[in-house]
Amino acid sequence: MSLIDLATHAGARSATPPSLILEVKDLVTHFPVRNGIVKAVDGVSLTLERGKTLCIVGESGSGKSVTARSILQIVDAPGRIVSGAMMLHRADGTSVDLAKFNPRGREIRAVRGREIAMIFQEPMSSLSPVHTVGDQMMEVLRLHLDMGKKQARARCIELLKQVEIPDVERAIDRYTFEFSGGMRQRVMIAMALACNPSLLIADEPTTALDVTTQAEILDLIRRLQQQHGMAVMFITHDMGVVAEIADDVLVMHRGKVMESGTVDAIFHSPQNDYTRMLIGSVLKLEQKAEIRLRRSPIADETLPVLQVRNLSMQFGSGKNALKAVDDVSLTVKPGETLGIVGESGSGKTTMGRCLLRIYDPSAGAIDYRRPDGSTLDLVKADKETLKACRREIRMIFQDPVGSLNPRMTVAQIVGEPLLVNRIAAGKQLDDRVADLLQQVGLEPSWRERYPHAFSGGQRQRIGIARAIALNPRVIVADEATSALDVSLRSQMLDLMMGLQDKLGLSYVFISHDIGVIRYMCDRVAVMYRGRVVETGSAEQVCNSPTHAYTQALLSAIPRPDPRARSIHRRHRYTAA
Amino acid sequence: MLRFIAKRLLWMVPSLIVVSFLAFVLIQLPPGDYVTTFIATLAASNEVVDQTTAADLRARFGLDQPMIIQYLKWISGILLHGDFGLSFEWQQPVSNLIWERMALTLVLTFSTLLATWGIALPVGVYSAVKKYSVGDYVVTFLSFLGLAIPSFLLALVLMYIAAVEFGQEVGGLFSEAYVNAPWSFGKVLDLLHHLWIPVIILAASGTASLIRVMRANMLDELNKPYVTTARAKGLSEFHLLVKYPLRLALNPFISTISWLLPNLVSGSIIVAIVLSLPTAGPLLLQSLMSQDMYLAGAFVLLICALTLIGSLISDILLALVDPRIRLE
Amino acid sequence: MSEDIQQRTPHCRRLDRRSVLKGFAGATAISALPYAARAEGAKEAPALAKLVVDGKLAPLADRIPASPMVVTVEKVGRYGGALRRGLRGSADHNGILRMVGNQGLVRWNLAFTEVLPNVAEKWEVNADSTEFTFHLRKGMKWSDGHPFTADDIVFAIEDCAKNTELYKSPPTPIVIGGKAGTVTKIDDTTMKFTFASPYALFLEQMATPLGQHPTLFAKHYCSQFHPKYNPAVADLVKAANLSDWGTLFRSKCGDIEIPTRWGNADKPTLDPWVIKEPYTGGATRVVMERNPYFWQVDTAGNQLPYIDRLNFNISQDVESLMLDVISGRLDIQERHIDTLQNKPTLSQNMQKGGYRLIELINSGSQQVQIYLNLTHKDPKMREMFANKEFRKALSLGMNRSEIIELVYLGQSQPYQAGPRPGHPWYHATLATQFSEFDQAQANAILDKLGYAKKDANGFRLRPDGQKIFFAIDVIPTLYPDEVDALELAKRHWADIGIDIKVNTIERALYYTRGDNNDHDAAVWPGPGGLDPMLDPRDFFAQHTQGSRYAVPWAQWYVSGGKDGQEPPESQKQRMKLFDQARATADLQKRGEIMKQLFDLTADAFETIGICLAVNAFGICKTNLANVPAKYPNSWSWPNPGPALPQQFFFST
Amino acid sequence: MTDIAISHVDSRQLAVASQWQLVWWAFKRHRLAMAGLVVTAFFYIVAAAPGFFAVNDPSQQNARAAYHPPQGVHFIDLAADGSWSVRPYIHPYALKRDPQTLQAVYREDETRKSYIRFFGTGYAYKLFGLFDTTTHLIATDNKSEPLFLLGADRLGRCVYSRIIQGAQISLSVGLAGVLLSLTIGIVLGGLSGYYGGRIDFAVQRLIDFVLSLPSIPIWLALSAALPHDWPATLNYFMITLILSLTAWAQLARVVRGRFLSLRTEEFVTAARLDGASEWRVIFRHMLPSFTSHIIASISLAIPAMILAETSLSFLGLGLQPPTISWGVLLREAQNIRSIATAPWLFAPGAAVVIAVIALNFLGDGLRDAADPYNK
Repeated sequence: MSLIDLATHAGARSATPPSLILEVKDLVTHFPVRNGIVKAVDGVSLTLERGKTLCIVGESGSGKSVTARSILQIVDAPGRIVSGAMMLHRADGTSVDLAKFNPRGREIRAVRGREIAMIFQEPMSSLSPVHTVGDQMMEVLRLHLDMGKKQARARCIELLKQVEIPDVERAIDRYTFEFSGGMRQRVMIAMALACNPSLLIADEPTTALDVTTQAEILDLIRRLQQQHGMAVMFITHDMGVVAEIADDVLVMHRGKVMESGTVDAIFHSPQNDYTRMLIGSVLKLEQKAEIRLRRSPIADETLPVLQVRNLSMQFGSGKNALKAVDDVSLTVKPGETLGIVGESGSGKTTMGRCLLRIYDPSAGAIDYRRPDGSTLDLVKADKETLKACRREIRMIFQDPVGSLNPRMTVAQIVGEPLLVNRIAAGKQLDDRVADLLQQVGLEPSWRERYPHAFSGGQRQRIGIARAIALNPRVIVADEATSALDVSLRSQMLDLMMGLQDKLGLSYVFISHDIGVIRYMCDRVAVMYRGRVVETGSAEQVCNSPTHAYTQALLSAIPRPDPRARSIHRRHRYTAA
Repeated sequence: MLRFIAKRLLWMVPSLIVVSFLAFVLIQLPPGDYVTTFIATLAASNEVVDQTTAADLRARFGLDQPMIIQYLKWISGILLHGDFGLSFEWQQPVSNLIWERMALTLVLTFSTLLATWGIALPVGVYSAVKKYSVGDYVVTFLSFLGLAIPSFLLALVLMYIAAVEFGQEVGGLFSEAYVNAPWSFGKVLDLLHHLWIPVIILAASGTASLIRVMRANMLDELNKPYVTTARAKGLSEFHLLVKYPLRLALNPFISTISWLLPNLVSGSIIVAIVLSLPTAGPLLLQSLMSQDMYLAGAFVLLICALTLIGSLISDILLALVDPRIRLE
Repeated sequence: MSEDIQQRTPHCRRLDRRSVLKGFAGATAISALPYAARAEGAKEAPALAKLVVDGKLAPLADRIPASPMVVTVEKVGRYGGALRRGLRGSADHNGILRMVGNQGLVRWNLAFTEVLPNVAEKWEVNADSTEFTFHLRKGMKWSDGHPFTADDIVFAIEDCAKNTELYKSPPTPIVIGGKAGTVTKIDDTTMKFTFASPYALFLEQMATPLGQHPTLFAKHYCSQFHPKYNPAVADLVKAANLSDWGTLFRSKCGDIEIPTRWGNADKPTLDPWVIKEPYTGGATRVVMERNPYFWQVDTAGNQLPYIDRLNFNISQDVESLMLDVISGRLDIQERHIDTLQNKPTLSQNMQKGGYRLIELINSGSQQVQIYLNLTHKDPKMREMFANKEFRKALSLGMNRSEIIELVYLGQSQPYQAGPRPGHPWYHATLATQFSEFDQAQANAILDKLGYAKKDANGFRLRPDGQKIFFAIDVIPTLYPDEVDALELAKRHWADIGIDIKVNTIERALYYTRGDNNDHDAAVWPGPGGLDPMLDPRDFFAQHTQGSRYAVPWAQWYVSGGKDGQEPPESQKQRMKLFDQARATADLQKRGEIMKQLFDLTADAFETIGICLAVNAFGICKTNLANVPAKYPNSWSWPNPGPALPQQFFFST
Repeated sequence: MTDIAISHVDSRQLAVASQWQLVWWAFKRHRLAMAGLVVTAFFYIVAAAPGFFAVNDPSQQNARAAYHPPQGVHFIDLAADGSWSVRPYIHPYALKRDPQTLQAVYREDETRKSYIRFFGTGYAYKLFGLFDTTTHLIATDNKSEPLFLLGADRLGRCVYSRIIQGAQISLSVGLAGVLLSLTIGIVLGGLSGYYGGRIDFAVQRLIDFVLSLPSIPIWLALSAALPHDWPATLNYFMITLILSLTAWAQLARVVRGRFLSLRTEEFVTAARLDGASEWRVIFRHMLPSFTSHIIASISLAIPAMILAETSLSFLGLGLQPPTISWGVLLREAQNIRSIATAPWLFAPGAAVVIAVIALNFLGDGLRDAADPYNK
């Protein structure tokens, strides 16, 4: 087919190309820092074969990206490859050791983008905003296959067609920021495939995308891999994705390889403890949490603590107005957890923020039932009442970094609400803070520390401590766990549910992660383009969704089970 | 886009009027008026003005009228028939006076600009790419030195050295033979031969600060993911540097245009005085000092207009080179 | 000092031998020469000669008057060369005037003691000096070749100088007793000034720059901008988009002291060089070329000037002038560089720059005249200042020699006021009284005056408990040396318990404060060292801006008693005496009158001086000949003009 | 990622390290900046107690020392008997004036010595303007033989002492001016940044307008307009005011930008949800997170101010003598005479350059260290 013809060049593909493409042996990459060195990659060995997909999984800081970048010798300064060999076996039978090349030299540059291509996590920032898509793509072609302008353009159009970019003729002269995230990732892929590389390295290519888009991209990569018969090295932290696409899996932790083997072996008979823990915590999120099993169901007649009626919220005005929340109605009963699920842009976060009047809704009502049984409409509440209510309705933020003021100690952060509401001060305040920290499973003696001294999970606990400081009745948790590694998620959720029982909390739990919802929530509302398309009990929505969109959403979620690969059977939802 | 430009242009009108009034008041603020200053100047070389003529002059220039009247007379002259009035000192129409100086001012400013960018760009990029290297430290130090030396000091010393040690003719932009000669190759050479001192002095501080700007911009851009992408494509470091980070780091540079225009007039005042360059700056200073109302007023007005236009132009340019601004 | 000049200047007689008839004498003394000159045929610059041959220019004989003015030169020069001079950026038009614009009816001699014929060949003055009859030179031409006649002078005075639309009030030099004189034409080469009252100083006035209106406006040219002669002038005004014909006239024909005088190349003049590249706001240099019709010849009958061209370079900053001098790019310069502080630098670089120094005798009398405001608005202050004893104490309390050594590099002597030593009218008491340094006596006086009490810092208190304190206005940008001098005086006076503030202010403010009589005290160089008659501001309250110790008195005097305050008796007497002196043509008598005036001044002791006005200096290229080694430095003697630059020449 | 840039301090310290400690640690790594800090500190100390560091009374004229060249200090003191000791001393200079050129010629008088003492006694002055004292860092034991480390000016005033005296004015002009413009800048910038909307629009226009004003002419006109009969101090204050008039707009822009970006930070939202009042949100939560940036921009603005002052003085529009500032001193040196015959009069220029460089390095380092969290 034409791709190959175009790609043909002197000494190109011999009749039977070698199946082995890249062998990495004992790769060691160090990051020298002031007080020593960080061993980002510590003796990693792996092999990549034609037409096969190797998934590298690991939690943040496991060194999986650095491994990938080491192969192309594009590790950010001051990192450098200390030892190890990276044998690249060429189609013509020759092989070279990439590790020997000078990182700025001509040889390695000839490999980059030509024989080994790479795509990155952030499709938005990984492309230059001021150059057209075509410009950036043709560059590769002209560089490696020294094509003429016309030829290169033709090839780009073809590639963009392959990655299913609509209206290619115009798209090629567009700028990247005019595309959606998914489309940008497609562009990246097209660019990577431009010279028919024998190896594609994909560094978390779908992490920034919605599940449905992710599924599309995964499909695309799979299909192109078959077409081009290239090897794929896929780096991710999402076990679901791994189970979905991997042939072989390599589990990394702290720069070392924990375990490697076929995907089936890893999932169904993991040898290494870390692997087991990892798999375990993933599978855990596949069903309802034990804690909830023990709970007695909430009686139907109990009056809702929060009742949202026909809430609408729009940004901007006039023709470019955006209806972020469109006529939404919800109820939250005491002690229950309402999940709001949806993809990015579905308005779920806005929805949550409206509940606390961070945004002022443009229409509708939020009836809040005070402890004394009286109800009031938060939308109309004046400053004082609002302040009072905000003591009882609290929030947990998505970003454990941005939501904690780096310039205040933990004690100050957690104590702030108590202080400004004149609930506690001085010694008393100190004790209360200590107690709160204990409740969220943090060492009380750490309260003089600053946020930067804590890990992501610990920070999120601090956030929770701040939320419960005022004994609230409702907590709005916005993507509370999505920034955390999978192994931490269930812990975090358990903690929250524990507190729920202890303090009789109600949660409004906003997430894009069905797994988390299923695990945590009693009832679920599915949002799509600002509207609630379906509400119901978690079980019902997760297992037998009625609305077409929900079905599509669910079908696009990769299952962490290589034996039940499903997303290729997914059905797409096109808004009526 | 057009609406934006139109809006900006509209905004200029009121601010210019305010400025013009402000300017007028400011120039009037100092005690005395043009005539007293005139007398005083002559007195400097113990020359005496006939006592009767002083009053005479005042009456003739309408300095005996209240300020607001003078202002209205002036501004209406400008608005109604673009007449900026007569310079008290030279008895010449202000506009002629200013334009007489403009040509050379332009030459000087633009050659300075070229020098500035010519040096600042590469050096800035270098010290960004080689961050915390010896070279970077040297560059940093030099650029700070450039920022630190008062331009007039530099001017005076350079001038002395050039004149006394090397016998180079300083002051002015042409040598005797060429001052009023028609433009010719010889004249251009002569100009270049005189240009270098002022250019060096004027460029010194500007270059220094631009190097800093450039360095900062580059550092911001250098560790953006798209650089890695480009590297992963197999581009050579240089090619990649020029095409991506440099390209983006340039955008802030474009905003320098907004100060470039007004600098045509006011920027080089002090240096121009020391080197007695026939540019607009000294004339402006003179007019301010001698309270030559209309001349000074026109100058200030001109400068403000240039500033506003300059910032407008730079915004438009920015929109042109940066699609993000253009398309969103 | 004026003796040493006279030794150098043979053709100049002693002041007192001057007589009403010297006009004739002066003229006859040299009137023989031109015929001689004619006989062997006057010579001219090669360039002009060529033009004549080409027929582009009339022969010399038709260009110069029948009796050209003959300049007695030290050496007969050679033609050619361009003379370079420097101007400051702004309002430096007088830099040109001083060089070329001294072609009045009469001129000063080198010693600044005597008036000599110039445009006017000779003149008669009637007994009570109210009528002055001038005889012009036959066949004299404007620089455009148009004949210069008595009509031009009548036009200049009657139609212009006395035209109220052009001059609100006629220029002072032609005014006496508040009335302007009238000019009447007798014949083409003869005209007569008539004054209502005696005006003995008229000739001297006519020799000063401000006295040149008679020869300023060429009728045939300037009349076209004058409504009287050109009814259609309104159109011209409109065409130039100017407000009134006055403005137009000034911009075309200029006036004595405004830039536009040198801004119009078409304007005919009587000057040795005429404008080629005019002096405008945008100009970076001014170029003047020889006037082919110039009406002066040297003793050998060569038409002057010797030098072909004048180049005035315009520098924005005085410092670059200094540079030009040091690197030898100016041929003769004193303007802007003549401060004493520059002398070491300039003398050091004489070799490098290839120039010599010329001494400029200061025409002033006092370097730093301290004017306590005797008419202070605050009665307490007024009382204090008005007390002669107080002023005496201050004067004695000052260590003049230290100031001289430090500020004036030892180049002066303690001095108070009055004509300079060597001047026939030198007045010892006036010049030196109380100029010794005697703190003890000063303290004694002050104690006696009732200022014995002192405050914590040792400053004396007035009876009303107020500390004795006053501010002395000074313009640092103009007279930095005065600031330094005062800083020292401040210290000296602190020792006798007097506190002052050296009030460094910007010049416009200095004037406004003076005009409104707001100042406690002020300093200014004291004039009248060589020209006591022309600027007597320090001898009695005569100058409404200059006599800063009693501006209101001066106003009273000038306005003839209408405004200002009535001065004390001694002042009134001096005013009378001065008016007498002005009306007295006989120098002998005039001298006696002035003597009485000086006695009164000395007795009143109104101003406190520090030291004799310091001689300045200029530079002059070594190859520039016929430049006197020293000449006065004055506005009334607008150096180097009266040294006749037209007869300077480049020896190599 | 929020891995703190500073990894060289042990984690226990790091854990409880406040913003300022982090900034300080980050700053310390910046060698040039540290140097800048030291020099700046030194300058300001000198400026605080000029009298102590001065040798001679800065305004003391001396008839016998006009254009006195800098004196060479000798350290090894040879006694008559050939024995020697380390004891700094100078040979006094003798003045001769060339009658022709009037050039003052100073010759070192080998026969006489006057020794230099540390903490010796000199002229009387007020330390910090409070206590009378005569103790000086350096003094000669022989009062009649003044010590001219950097020579003397045309009135025989000690250049060294005048520079030190001038430091007080010049450095504080910068500081005062910046603080002034800072207050305006923060108030206006803060208002428009925090509240946005109409206020923002108005302030924006104002800023644009001020920025469109040509600073030099404004300075010229304003400072020419100052009533020169005002006392030096008031005059000095006005100059700083004038300088800051044009400078505040820039700062306001910075502040506004910061406020805008901070307003959307989650921890600010959190604080608001905690029930913190507007003021508390602004001052407790938002301000601290950019004080460091502001300090950085201050230290970068001060040198600009200092230069501006010198430029104004150069044009004769700044401070007037007898006030002593570096600008004034430079103005007095602004002539060919000085370059040719008394180059040491340019020492104030060196002072300016050093101070400005130091401040710039300091500011640069601060700016880099200002935000230790996102590295």
